Amino acid sequence: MSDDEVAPLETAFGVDHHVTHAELPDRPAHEGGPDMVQLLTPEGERVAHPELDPLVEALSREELQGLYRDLVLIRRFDAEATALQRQGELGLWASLLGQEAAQVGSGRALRPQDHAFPTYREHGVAWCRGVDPVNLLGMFRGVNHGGWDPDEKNFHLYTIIIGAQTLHATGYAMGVQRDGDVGTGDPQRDTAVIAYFGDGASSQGDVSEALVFAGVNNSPVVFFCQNNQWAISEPNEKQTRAPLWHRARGFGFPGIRVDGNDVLAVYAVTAQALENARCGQGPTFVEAYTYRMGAHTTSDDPTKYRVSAEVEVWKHRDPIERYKRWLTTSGTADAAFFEAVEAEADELGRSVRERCLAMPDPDGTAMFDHVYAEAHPVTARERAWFTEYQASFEQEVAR
Amino acid sequence: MSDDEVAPLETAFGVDHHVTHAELPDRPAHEGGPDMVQLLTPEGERVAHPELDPLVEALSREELQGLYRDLVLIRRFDAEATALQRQGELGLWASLLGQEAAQVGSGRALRPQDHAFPTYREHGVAWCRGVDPVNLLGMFRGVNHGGWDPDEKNFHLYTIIIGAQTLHATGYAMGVQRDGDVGTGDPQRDTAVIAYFGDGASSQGDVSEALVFAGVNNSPVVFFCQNNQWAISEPNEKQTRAPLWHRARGFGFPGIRVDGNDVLAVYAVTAQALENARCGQGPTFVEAYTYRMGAHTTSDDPTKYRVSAEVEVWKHRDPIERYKRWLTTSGTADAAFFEAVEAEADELGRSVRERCLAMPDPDGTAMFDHVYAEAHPVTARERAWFTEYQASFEQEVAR
Amino acid sequence: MSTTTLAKGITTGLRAAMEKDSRVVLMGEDIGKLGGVFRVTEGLQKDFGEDRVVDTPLAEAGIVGTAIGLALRGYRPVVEIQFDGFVYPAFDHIVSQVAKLHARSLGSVRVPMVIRIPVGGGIGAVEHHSESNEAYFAHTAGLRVLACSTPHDAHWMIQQAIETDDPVIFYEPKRRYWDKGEVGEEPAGALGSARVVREGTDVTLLAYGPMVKTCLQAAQAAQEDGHSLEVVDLRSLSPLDEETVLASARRTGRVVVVHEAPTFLGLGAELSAMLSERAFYELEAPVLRVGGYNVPYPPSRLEDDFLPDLDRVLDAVDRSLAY
Amino acid sequence: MSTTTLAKGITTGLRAAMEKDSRVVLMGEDIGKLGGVFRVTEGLQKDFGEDRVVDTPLAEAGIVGTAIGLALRGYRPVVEIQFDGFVYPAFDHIVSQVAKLHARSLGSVRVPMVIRIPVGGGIGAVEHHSESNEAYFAHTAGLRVLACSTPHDAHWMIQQAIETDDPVIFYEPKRRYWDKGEVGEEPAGALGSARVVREGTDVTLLAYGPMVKTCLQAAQAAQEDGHSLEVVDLRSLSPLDEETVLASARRTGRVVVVHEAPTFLGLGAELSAMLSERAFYELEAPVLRVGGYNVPYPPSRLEDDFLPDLDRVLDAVDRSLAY
Ligand SMILES: Cc1ncc(C[n+]2csc(CCOP(=O)(O)OP(=O)(O)O)c2C)c(N)n1
Ligand SMILES: Cc1ncc(C[n+]2csc(CCOP(=O)(O)OP(=O)(O)O)c2C)c(N)n1
Ligand SMILES: [Mg+2]
Ligand SMILES: [Mg+2]
Repeated sequence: MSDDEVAPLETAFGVDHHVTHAELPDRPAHEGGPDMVQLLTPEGERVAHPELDPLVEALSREELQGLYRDLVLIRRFDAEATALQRQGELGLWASLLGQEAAQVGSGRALRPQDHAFPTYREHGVAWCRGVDPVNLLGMFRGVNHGGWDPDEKNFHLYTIIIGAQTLHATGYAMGVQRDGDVGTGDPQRDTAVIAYFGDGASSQGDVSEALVFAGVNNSPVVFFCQNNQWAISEPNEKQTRAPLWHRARGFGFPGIRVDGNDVLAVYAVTAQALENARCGQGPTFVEAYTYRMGAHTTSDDPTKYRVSAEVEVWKHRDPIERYKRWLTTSGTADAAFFEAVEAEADELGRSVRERCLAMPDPDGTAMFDHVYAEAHPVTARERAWFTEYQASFEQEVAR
Repeated sequence: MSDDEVAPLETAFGVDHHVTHAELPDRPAHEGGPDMVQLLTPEGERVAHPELDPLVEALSREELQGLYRDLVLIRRFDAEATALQRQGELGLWASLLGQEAAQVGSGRALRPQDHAFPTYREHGVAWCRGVDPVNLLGMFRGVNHGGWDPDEKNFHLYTIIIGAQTLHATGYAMGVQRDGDVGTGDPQRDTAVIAYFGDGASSQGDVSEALVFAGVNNSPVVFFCQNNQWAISEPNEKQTRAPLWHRARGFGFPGIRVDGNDVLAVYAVTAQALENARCGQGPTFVEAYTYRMGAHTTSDDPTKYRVSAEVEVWKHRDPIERYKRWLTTSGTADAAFFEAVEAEADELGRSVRERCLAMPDPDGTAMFDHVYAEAHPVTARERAWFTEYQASFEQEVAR
Repeated sequence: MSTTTLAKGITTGLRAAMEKDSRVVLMGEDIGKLGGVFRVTEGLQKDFGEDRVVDTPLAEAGIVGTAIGLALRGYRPVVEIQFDGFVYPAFDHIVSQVAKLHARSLGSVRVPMVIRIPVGGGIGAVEHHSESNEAYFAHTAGLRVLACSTPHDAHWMIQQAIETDDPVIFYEPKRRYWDKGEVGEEPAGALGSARVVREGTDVTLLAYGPMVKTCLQAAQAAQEDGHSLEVVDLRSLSPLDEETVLASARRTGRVVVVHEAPTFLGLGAELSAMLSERAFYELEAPVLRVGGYNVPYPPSRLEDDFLPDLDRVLDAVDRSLAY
Repeated sequence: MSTTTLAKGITTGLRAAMEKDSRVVLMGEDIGKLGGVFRVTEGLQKDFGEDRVVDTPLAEAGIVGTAIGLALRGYRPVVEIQFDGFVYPAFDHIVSQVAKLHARSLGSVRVPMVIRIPVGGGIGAVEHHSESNEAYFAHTAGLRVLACSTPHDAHWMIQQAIETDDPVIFYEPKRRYWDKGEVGEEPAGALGSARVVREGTDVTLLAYGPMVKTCLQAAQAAQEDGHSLEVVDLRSLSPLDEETVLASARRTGRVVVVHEAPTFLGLGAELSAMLSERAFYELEAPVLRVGGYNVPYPPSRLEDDFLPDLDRVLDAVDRSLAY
């Protein structure tokens, strides 16, 4: 997929739609193309960006260190979850390996009053929002379909139906508008919504409809697409002929591609997009160009469809390594800090494992709970029947 | 809706996506904007267009006259159908009044082997394809749901579910590719597909998905959007924040806006787009900028939602008047020709009316026909029951 | 007490709900200035503004999907689907999200949404405008499905639907929109309840929506033939008011279910199965079903042949009595 | 005669159909290099090329919608829906187009499409991966609905589904994908036919897909208790093979229907209604239904409580015999 195809028909018509680009470090298409915003090279060198630099410079040393801590801790959590799955403690796990910067960068750009609508892979965003990561394991362990109250940390439930959450996010943002929580100038009040989705999801009609509704209503929502290059076994070319960030324009709002493995760039781009949303400037489409380093889920076998050389290339773009280098060379953090984070990660891993194993299986009657908010005769009757039926076994066992 | 909004975020990021436009006659946004392709002004003056002029110049005098004949005859047919509805002979009618040029211009750009997938309003395209217009009345009269064989004239059935046909057209085009009927260089063989849809339809996920599939597969399909400014009572602004022809770019292929009331421009643009498709250059999105002069359907009351001043403005852009002026001033047709067409129209009206009134009501058992292509016990049993039940009444009456 | 049409009964019900609760928001295609193709929302945008009566883009998944988001923000969206046959693009959001979010969130999230659907045939319309798709939604756990049949119920049931914290599919019998009736001061029963609308002793007719009137006419006609038919308006299709249905079935011993939807796996199937499970020895005859045929809804010139009418109901009554 | 898994039975069936007719085209998500998440299409893209085994964009409406277009061009598309819960975005195209195009065109157009759906629970999956949604499609006129339960039927029924000019929803019982069995030289019956898979005299068990095995196990267990159960594999859910079902019901006088879908308006409802209509005097007991509860499919740690199992089937058999 090339970013710079020329439009034969439009040219034939004397209409030149070729997009003109401002100066950004040149980069071949397979590395995200010349339009990709990058603040850190894979080698950890800082690239200047006049518009975005102030956003990064506003971050304190603690905040900058915090981003690193987030990256490392969530990667550790993820590794632990993968291990738990291998040991049969989880039925499935969807690893975020490689996408930490995209998630932490965007997650940390959110304000407390903002709302995030995730797919099933946004463990890093959940972490930034303050959701206890153990709660993320419930659905993968099979003890529930969603183990947290979405309104507690403004982090909504994981959505498995691809793309659906983009409409929920847009509707939520329409609610924010009706509440008058946009453009008041009060930084504690003005609210943005962020919708996460993948490159594969971009094909779903739901996602395009979300762009339509958000555009028409000028709603405060950021569409955050993690382009991790793969939708299970299907590469980008099976989903789109144009770079995904181009999608937004035709729906009436801006799109931007950011290096998804560059936590600073993701932070800055998302912060700007969210701020525009809060101010009443409407939606933005952010494509975070990243890579799924692992399998789609623990059920998947990527050797069937992709070559290891590709994975090798992306290893050199690792989001944590690059940020660590910059923290070091810029003197923002030292070895002691890195060690402390390592220790904290070990502790997190241990605690997560322990608490996962301690998660109780729900009682069978739980399946009748919350099907309806108000009394329902069929549920009530079936629940009663089930309870009695279960009891009859226990009696038998007792006898 | 303005065509030239500036993208605040992208600008903030130093990325300028503002599309640059080649020189075209300047035109305010509410008249289609500077990018709209026009070959005839509303006053009937020919506007030069170096790329498209050869396509028009290749038309013979008979063909140029034929376009006028099409415009007039289909308008007359449409008026007759509206009258038939008023007199209770049709349950409903969806008038094409005002959109004749968009339909005739695109319909005449098709080759015999091409395929058209309409909405419910493409009477003009049906006419160009050679479908007997009386057959279009069947579903509106309530005697069938679709009264012609789609493969006879390569004109598919009317589709009422908004947007669905765009996917059918795309899949059909994928079939054309598999048949090897693209890019052979044989003008009798290379085949394009055209999908008609409205401005309102552009919001449906189906339509965006069709753009995805067509883009990814580089399929020979032209998406022909008749932007008649209204989706029942909803104006363009309720459907999109960006001009519709901008939509295509983000899906990886060109879009173009053409004056939908200018039959020559529509013809040339569509012919070029179809030819690109046939050659293997893939899809094009054509937005024909036009106006629905009448009600949405005979059930609709447009006075509830739009002002007559708007309709007045568009009367001055009438597709037939402008073309007639050009035919006259360019000496392509004379009064005798116009009179002959008028007479032919009268005759068509009379014949359509006569044959509509003669359309028989189907027998009740028809509802069991063709539910399944192969024998089906439930249908068979119900049909038998129904027949017997009907007969019991007739016996009663006979007694 | 006032006399009004069924359509206007819904209008006044919506208006009352909107006045009572500022978080009630109407969404749909053409519901603003036009007032909806059936004029059910007429005047509401003028009075409540464009933020509360929203002309949405033409995309049903988008409408229901964004309504979910609004519900999550604390709003109570009332969605209008323009015609029955246009609900399917939103099917995924209805069955996978609207129906399941409350359970998925272990009760922390509610989706108090009403999806209004003008339903059924009999108005001479083109394809997709006359369908009866209630079985799909009634089979879906997590949804409530209501069908009103009179101006009174229309007025009150729409308010009950908006008030419940559960999502509701609300069916409006489009060919009865212009039927007039009185709207009283109180609902005719709690959410979920059926109602015996005519008492009788020989056969029970179970119906809902547009077929209630047909069954009442049939009962009237049967009376002249000396048969006493009881007519039950189910009002709620999910859950069913099994007790009211059972009580009537036990009284008469004979049941005919009438609906416009095809009988194969229609509501009649569930009612028949339930009755034979719960009143096996009390039924004198099998529960008989009168419904649409198992064909796509036919062109309008054939709809009178397709739709159950007085004669077909009476034919089934005769067959039931023959057992 | 060869021994293979149910999944591979479908693979070989697809391969045979593709060899026989070059217009058979497979479409779906991840069906190419990966061979599908269940590996049912493994090796087929390699052998038949990317034009005939198409990795589509991630959009179910788009897949079915474009498959319709291919069918109109004369192809015979076989669509794979990755999991049961992902078919709903395509629901509109299935019920409003696939099911209706043949009738709409007065017979001039055919839509010989197969939509393969791995169905049901029991594999410990997350939400939306274990649903049984056959009732939606069986209630839709214009579709045929099949469910296979053995490698033999998988192999042959998929070919029959591809061969018929009618559109088919083809259910594959995902938790039986890895069960082995013999594939014989001939189909076990014509398209649409049910099959008595175990003869018995006391009670008839009606089942399909994954529940056939469960019922056979129940019959085996019941035999030890001295009860003789007949097991009928319905194989076709629409149309039902009413004659085979009736014959068995008449022999035993007692019927239990078993499926994973919730009972409310599930296939059991139709079977119960049909049997009481057609064999009212021959039934000794009401048709009893054993199915999923009327709740969203629960988290996997509860699925054993949700899914009908041998004990619940036997419990219903006992209740039936008690009449
Ligand atoms: C409607 C729907 N169809 C299919 C699936 C199965 N599925 C789960 S994840 C996935 C790929 C998603 O790819 P992408 O959007 O790129 O997200 P990623 O997994 O790469 O983060 C598919 C096809 C689904 N969950 N929902
Ligand atoms: C899925 C679906 N939703 C709603 C409708 C009802 N409806 C019929 S035409 C129409 C407006 C269509 O507008 P547009 O696409 O602009 O086409 P136009 O009628 O203007 O030609 C609507 C909402 C429908 N037919 N299908
Ligand atoms: Mg991806
Ligand atoms: Mg329009």
